[in-house]
Amino acid sequence: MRLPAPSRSRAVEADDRFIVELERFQGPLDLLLHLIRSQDIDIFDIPIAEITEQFVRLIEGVEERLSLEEAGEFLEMAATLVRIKAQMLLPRRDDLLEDEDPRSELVRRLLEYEFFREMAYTLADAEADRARHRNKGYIEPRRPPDVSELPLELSLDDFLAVAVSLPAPPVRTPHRAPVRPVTVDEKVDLWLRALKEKARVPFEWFMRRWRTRIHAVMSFLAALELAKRGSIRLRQERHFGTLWVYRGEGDEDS
Amino acid sequence: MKATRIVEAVLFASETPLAPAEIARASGDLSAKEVEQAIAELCQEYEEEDRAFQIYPLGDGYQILSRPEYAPYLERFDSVTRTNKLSRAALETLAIIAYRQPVSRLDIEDLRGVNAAGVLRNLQERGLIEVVDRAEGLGRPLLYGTTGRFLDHFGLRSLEDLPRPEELQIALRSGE
Amino acid sequence: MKATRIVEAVLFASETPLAPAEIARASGDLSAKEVEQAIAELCQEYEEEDRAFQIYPLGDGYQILSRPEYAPYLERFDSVTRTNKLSRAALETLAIIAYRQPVSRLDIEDLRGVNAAGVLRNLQERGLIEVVDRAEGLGRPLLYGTTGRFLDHFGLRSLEDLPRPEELQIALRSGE
Repeated sequence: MRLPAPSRSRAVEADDRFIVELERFQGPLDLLLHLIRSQDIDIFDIPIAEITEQFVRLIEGVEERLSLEEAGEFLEMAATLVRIKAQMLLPRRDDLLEDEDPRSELVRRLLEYEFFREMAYTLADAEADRARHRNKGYIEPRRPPDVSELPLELSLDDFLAVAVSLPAPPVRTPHRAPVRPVTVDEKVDLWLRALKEKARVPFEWFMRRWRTRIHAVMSFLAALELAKRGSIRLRQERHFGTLWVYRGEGDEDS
Repeated sequence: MKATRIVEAVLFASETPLAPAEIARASGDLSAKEVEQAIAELCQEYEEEDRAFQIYPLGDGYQILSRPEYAPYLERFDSVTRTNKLSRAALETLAIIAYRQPVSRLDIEDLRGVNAAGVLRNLQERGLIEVVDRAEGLGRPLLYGTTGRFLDHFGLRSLEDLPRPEELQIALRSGE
Repeated sequence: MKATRIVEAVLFASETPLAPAEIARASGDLSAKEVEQAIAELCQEYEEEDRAFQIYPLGDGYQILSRPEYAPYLERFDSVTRTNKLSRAALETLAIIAYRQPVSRLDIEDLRGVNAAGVLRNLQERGLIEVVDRAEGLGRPLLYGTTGRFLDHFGLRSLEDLPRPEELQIALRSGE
């Protein structure tokens, strides 16, 4: 990318010399420069009376068109111009230095401002040129970005390693699996067999073994049935603690 | 302007995969078919010139990405966005969903034996899974499936590309 | 792995300009000088192959960007990063800061003849300027300077790329 050569062509719009919208100007210096440049006035010899008159006429009613602060900036410049005009009218005194022209400070400010105004155009050109070079990611993602849009640190191998360790599914589509009918009696047998091997079994553990709800329900009913018969005892140490299933005293079935 | 170059500019500027039809939007006289041809041409060019990047098919689109063999060099940079890791629980859940979709929360919880609500929310926020349907029956539970982003992440073209459970064992063993 | 390819992979993956020394971090046996050479080589390759992108110097670094002639094709995509142009007030203020830094708000207001508080805040929010120091004296006013982002925004390699005041003065006088 090359920086474009400084462009100087757009500083002055000469066609609307006296029809001026204040809003278009970047403050009083900009307006003053416009008046001077658009009329081909020598900036080092500004006809201050004439320019002051034009300036004051243009900012008439400025208080109603701009904010208080912006209006103040234009009014302050008007005051400066009027003061310079008055100084110019005073007879020159011999004790003044030759080059002490009342306009010199204003000219210095105008030239300095003009430089930066030109630079702003150069920067605008550079900006437009740069904007034509697009970064990667210029085209918006199709999916609106999520809260946690960070890319995942996860390889397919890692993913598959976990996938392979999963329990095998009983059928291909578990959520549509036909339920094998199961009876309370079958579950009764299972409870009793489990309690033959162990003195006690956590109730929860036993319920968990069933992949479908019907099994869990039948297990539960079986446990209730056995408890009623006195074949098992249920014990819980504290509220919401583990519910233990023990062999009952009247274990006549085994 | 040559179609190949326009397609190249668009692929370069995009951060996500773009489908040929989308790329064709760049110019009034560019068809999805021409885009496909241009992509094939570019792929060959990059191959021949041994570029550090290549065009990869992802989901139903294409994306220019740096070649995987350069990954170690890129890891050292801060400006390359940092990544985040999935927990073991999230991984297991994702695996279940990938292979069993559409699948309900209850099914997942049955398989993993623990509550899955938090993990599911997390995966959904990351855009890896989404609700694809509702099951019949009591409460009409939500059914989850994987997203296009899931495919993107693993560089898969479709779910068919996932190794089948039978193949998995072998694939992993040979990788060791 | 060839240095040119490593540099290419890094530049390709980065979304911000990278300095040669930063790029060299990619590999233990890569010097900033070699990176510069690799960049020159890549620039030539892209030129010869008529790629839709090129490596551009920005600030003290380099970045791969699409070539300007493809901008019209890319404009057709809705984009997040579309640059919004700076206002004239912002540009004038930036010009002053670029040439006079470090510079206080008061100096800027004197030069432009208008209040600068709002513009300065805006430029700071956009990361184009920053507070670089505090002046001595009453109230110790903040002093502003331009950032690396400023160079990037205008496609400049350094502040030296801006025309010198003398050049412009001459231009002004002879131009009018």
